[in-house]
Amino acid sequence: MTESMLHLFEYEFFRNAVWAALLASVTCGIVGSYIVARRMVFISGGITHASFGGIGIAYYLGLNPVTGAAVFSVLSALGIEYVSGKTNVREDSAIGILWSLGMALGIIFVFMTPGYAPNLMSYLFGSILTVGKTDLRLMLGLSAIIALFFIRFYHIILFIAFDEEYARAHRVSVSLFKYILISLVALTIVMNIRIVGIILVISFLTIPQSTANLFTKNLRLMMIYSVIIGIIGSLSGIYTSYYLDIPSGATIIFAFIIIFGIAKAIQAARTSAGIRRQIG
Amino acid sequence: MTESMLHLFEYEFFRNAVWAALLASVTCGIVGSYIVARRMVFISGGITHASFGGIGIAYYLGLNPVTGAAVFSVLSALGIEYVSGKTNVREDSAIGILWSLGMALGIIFVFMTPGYAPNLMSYLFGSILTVGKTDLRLMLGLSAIIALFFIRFYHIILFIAFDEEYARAHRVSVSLFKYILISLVALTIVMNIRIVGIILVISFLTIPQSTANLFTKNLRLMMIYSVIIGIIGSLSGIYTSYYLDIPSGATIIFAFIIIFGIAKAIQAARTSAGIRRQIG
Amino acid sequence: QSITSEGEKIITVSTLPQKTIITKISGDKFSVNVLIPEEGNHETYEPTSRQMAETGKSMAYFKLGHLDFEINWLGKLAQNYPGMKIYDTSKDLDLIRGAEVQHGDHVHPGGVDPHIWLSVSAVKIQAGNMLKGLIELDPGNAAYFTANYNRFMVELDSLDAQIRQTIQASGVREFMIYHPSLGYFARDYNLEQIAIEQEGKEPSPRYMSKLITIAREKQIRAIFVSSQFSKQSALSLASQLNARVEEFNPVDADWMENMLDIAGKIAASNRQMP
Amino acid sequence: MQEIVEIRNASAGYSNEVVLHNVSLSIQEKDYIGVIGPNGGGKTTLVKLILRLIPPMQGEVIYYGADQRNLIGYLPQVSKTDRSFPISVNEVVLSGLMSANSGLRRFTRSDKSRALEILEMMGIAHLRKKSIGELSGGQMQRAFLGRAIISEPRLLILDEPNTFVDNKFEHDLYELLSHLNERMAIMMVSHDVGTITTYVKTIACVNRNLHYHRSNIITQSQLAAYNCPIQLITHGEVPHTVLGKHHHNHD
Amino acid sequence: MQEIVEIRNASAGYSNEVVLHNVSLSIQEKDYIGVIGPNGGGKTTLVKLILRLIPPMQGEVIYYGADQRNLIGYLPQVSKTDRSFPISVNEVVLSGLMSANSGLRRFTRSDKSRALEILEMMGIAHLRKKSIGELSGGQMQRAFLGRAIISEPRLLILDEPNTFVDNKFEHDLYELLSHLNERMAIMMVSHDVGTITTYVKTIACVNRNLHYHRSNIITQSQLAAYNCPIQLITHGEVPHTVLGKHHHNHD
Ligand SMILES: Nc1ncnc2c1ncn2[C@@H]1O[C@H](COP(=O)(O)OP(=O)(O)OP(=O)(O)O)[C@@H](O)[C@H]1O
Ligand SMILES: Nc1ncnc2c1ncn2[C@@H]1O[C@H](COP(=O)(O)OP(=O)(O)OP(=O)(O)O)[C@@H](O)[C@H]1O
Ligand SMILES: [Mg+2]
Ligand SMILES: [Mg+2]
Ligand SMILES: [Zn+2]
Repeated sequence: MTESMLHLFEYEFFRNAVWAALLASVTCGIVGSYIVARRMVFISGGITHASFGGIGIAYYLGLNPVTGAAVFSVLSALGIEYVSGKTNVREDSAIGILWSLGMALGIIFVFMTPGYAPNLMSYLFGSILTVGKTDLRLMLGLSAIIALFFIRFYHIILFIAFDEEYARAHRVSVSLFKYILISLVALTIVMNIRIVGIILVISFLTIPQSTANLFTKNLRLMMIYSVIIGIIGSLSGIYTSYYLDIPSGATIIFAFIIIFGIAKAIQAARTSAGIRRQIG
Repeated sequence: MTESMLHLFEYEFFRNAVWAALLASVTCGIVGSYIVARRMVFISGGITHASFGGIGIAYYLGLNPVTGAAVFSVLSALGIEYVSGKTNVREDSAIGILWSLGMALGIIFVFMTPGYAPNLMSYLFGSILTVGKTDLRLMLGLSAIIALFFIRFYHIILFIAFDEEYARAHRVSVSLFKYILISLVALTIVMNIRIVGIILVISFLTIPQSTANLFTKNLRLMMIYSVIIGIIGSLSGIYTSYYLDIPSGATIIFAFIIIFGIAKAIQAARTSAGIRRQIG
Repeated sequence: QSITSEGEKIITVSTLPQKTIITKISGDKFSVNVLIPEEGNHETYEPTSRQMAETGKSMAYFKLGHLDFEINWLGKLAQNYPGMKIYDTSKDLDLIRGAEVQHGDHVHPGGVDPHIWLSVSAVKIQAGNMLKGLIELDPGNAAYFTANYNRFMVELDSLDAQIRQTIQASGVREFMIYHPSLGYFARDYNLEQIAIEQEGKEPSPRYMSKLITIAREKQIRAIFVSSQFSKQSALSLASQLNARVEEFNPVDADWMENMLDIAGKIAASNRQMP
Repeated sequence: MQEIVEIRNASAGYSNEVVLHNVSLSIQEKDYIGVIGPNGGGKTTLVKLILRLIPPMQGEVIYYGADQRNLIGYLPQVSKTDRSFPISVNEVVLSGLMSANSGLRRFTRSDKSRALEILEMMGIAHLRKKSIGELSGGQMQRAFLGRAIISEPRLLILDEPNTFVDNKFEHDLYELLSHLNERMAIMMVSHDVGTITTYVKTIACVNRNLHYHRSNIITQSQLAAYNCPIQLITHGEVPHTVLGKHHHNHD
Repeated sequence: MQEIVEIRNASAGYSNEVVLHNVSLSIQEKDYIGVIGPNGGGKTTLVKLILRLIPPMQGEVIYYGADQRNLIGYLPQVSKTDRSFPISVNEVVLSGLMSANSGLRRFTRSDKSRALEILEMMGIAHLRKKSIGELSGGQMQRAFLGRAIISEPRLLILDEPNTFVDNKFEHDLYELLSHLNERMAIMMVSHDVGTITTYVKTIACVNRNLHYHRSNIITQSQLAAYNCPIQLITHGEVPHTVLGKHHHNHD
């Protein structure tokens, strides 16, 4: 078994997949913890679908759809932040509105583009087994930016997320930070969708974080644990998928869910043991 | 113009589309207000994608995929409620987890089904212009159930949504209500996706509600206004799409967003006039 | 305006190539409305009101046969237009399908590869079905349709010969494709379609490693990909195989020209491009 | 005297901590129990245990009486209010009328006039159509107080009812509670010794354990005898200067 | 005396209501202002206006001094705390150190030991690693108090600091504030007349308008002269029975 595991590394697609799993774990581990803490997991769906508009416009103008998706995702992220900040619309509703608007724009531009319509969705469905070198390089860059940004500004990010009003009272540039953060979130989502596909992105953004959250209530630890759980889950998912000869996206998700289940069981056992000891 | 507007009614597809718009406005107006008030718009994306698993299983077993989707969407809704109730996982994360799980199941079952793979999602997507009679009848039934349920239990629904803990202290069967409600939400979403498509569902579930919320902070009025805004927006969207000969889904969304923009402007003008009057 | 003038007879088909094909037979006797369902674009596919109005006026719908769109939407359309006849152009065709599987108390057939318009031999059968339908709709013009049909058959025979010749001359025995839309084409000309998405399904790592070994063995130089889809995944694989990505449009309106083009691209697919 | 609720040798707490150890308490009709104790002593936990919002880890919580419908009215210490939730002040007060069965019936005209009465009692009748998020801290507390008492429960549990409310209202509130006590039992958590000792009939000291004093005046020596584990309560040490009454011209 | 903040003829409120009409107030170094007024009078609105959390609809709010970094420490009346947010008590207290510029620097060892000091002062040092949602009401209030004072701001604004805290701590807190007042200005909203009149130096009555009294003792006649629009404040009418000191055996 070990032998054939190693032999897989001869294939570039496999090396790339492992890299993609690592980079997705890092970026989604960090960004996902922030998203989960702020209760805005919904943004993953919102950004994805809003960026659809960007693909449509890019296609219509004959530009690179991926660039279109990236630009538009950041714009719609800024739009979400703006709408929920300036009007009294709640964040999840703002996401819903931008989600619809993006898709409507996408449809209209595809419609206006002469000839057979492109399958815009195909731009959003990547597979971890067909990741390209360029994407990996871009992801590496993004991972570095995200890691540095979150390390450098960890506390201010934490404080703003926890109590925005208080941060404003302390005259911190809350809006600036929120705009930067949501842009990073958008980029993370778009980039990861490109390399692992939309389904896996949502898993990477929520399941390891929820698992980590069972054991720690510290955002920094949550980020670290999520990265680790992400790596373990995705690598074991990839290997399982090889041995069972089934698609790796699904096995990675199953691996995450199994890890979550085990963690939940451990935590429950611990708690009840603790209570029994204290009541004794 | 009025003439040709009427002449459109000669087409059955058009009459059906108008019916579909009305029924979608009613169901989504009511259910969407509840969802927006509870800040769980995200559930629309979650249920859709989770029901992918149901379609996959149904396809594998040779059953009717639409029934599979409906059953599975209700099951995953119950799962979301269960996970977020029993573990400390937040609701939006629970939705993310079920979303992933459903898609993973869908992929695996498609993979296991011999022969050329169908696009499972196609079972879920509809267009308001191609609504079938059976779907309309089902929707009519659902609208009736939802309207009756929400009218009959309006206050208890409101109170549980507002302060669950207080309702528990009053020994109301909170869990039962939450399970019923989330099942109705799931059915509404799945049915509406089939008749108007996923993009439109999210619009129907959020934009009229956010617009209504600008003028009222009363859940009942929010529901009523949302239904009305939904009807006005969707009908004018359908007409526009006919005259400009562009897809109606997009024009309905644009109509909603324009109504939202106008409402926002009116509200802002009113507020500043009120302030000027009071300051003198 | 675009709503057809009084007295004109309308029929509806699913895709653009189908329109080209049926027009060969129907000539000017029918106006042909296309719904243009976009493969895999179900989240966003939407006909316009006008297309729907035309569909409503149609005497008949000639369905391609096994498109996801048709499986899921045609039932609804039929409910809306009870007077509209529906013809299945894939009737009597030798379909590529998965094995039948026994599930406890029932058997269900494997999924069908829907890309039947990308094959000359299959289109011949479809044309026959179309002819039958058209005659039924307009018996008065039966002779006209039959003449058109016969002329079209001759064209198809020569097209078939041309493609066969091109493929044979090239010595190509297999080609690699991302989304397997050329299954019928491959069967017609004794080619092996090596699909990355085997049967339209996401590849597993083991299948991927097999694929790469085979591709190296057989010296694959091109990966075919439909121009409607993102090329990203294909590009990444191509770079690993030292191959190129070859785009083709499976739903080009100029069907005959397109078939030749596809054949040409396949014939050249084992060559290293400069 | 009839018993309403009894806690029997119960322990309770949260997943990582057992807060209350083996506490017992019986609440009877016409009781007026003041609950005192240091921050983190477990007062709120005790309240939640009685309300069955948290399950006992050991022991039991028993409700007496055949009709358990309108058993308890409750004022939480902190309400998890979503300030943008679409609910009016009037509806918040009405929500106190829901209970196991009656929650399913519609509100009658008399329910609505009762709500208006309560709103007037709480001095927020003019705000009844506002949404709950548009109230000030004290106004919101009054709305929640209204919600707790509207149903005329057999037992009224108030967790720090004086939070945020101004002095005038606080005074009125205590008078109202004394009045209500004629027909319902009251359990009130408070740090205000002045109040506790003036109005309540008995005192429960909660600090991980519970010590019940059958009187509202406890001396140092009594506390020592009970080995009462509460912190120094020292309100009297703060000298007072009383502001005179002055007129209030509301606009 | 140096001015820190000045409100000049400002009106403020919310989209559907102007709450404060044409108020003016100047806060100077070493000030200790008690803010009193009825529920809904506009005290919290005044605080938010000073903090620039809501913009003046008219008039202006001016900050004086070149260095505006560490201007204000703030204790909100109600903190919109998400109880499951992953942040520890220690981090909440540390968050008081963020400000326009210093928020971007890392916490030093001395910051951390300062936080521990504050936590001890607040009596919650043993809870510092807990997540904020696991605290009781009074414990959480102490954490937020710690957050407000840790940065040694030039002006400390406290909106009902005595909320939820027990008497022992309340007393200690007021002593601490008097001590802090030697080096910073304090503005404190409270309904506790005893406190206001004992500790503060001046009083602001807020009820839609603002009346500033340059003393901490105001008589009925003075109020009448100022035409002070506040409600009856009547704490002294509630008779007190004082509980004796008794020991606290914390486990
Ligand atoms: N977010 C808000 N939106 C709309 N109106 C508000 C809002 N907050 C407060 N108000 C209104 O403004 C007025 C003043 O409120 P404010 O919170 O300033 O009062 P306060 O003096 O602090 O009262 P309390 O003693 O109850 O805390 C009240 O009438 C209240 O109803
Ligand atoms: N949700 C929770 N999760 C974990 N621990 C909690 C939770 N709520 C309270 N605790 C802990 O339980 C203990 C008792 O809390 P409780 O709220 O009952 O105190 P209390 O007597 O009401 O205090 P206060 O006067 O501050 O309101 C405290 O040590 C607190 O840290
Ligand atoms: Mg408490
Ligand atoms: Mg206030
Ligand atoms: Zn295809």
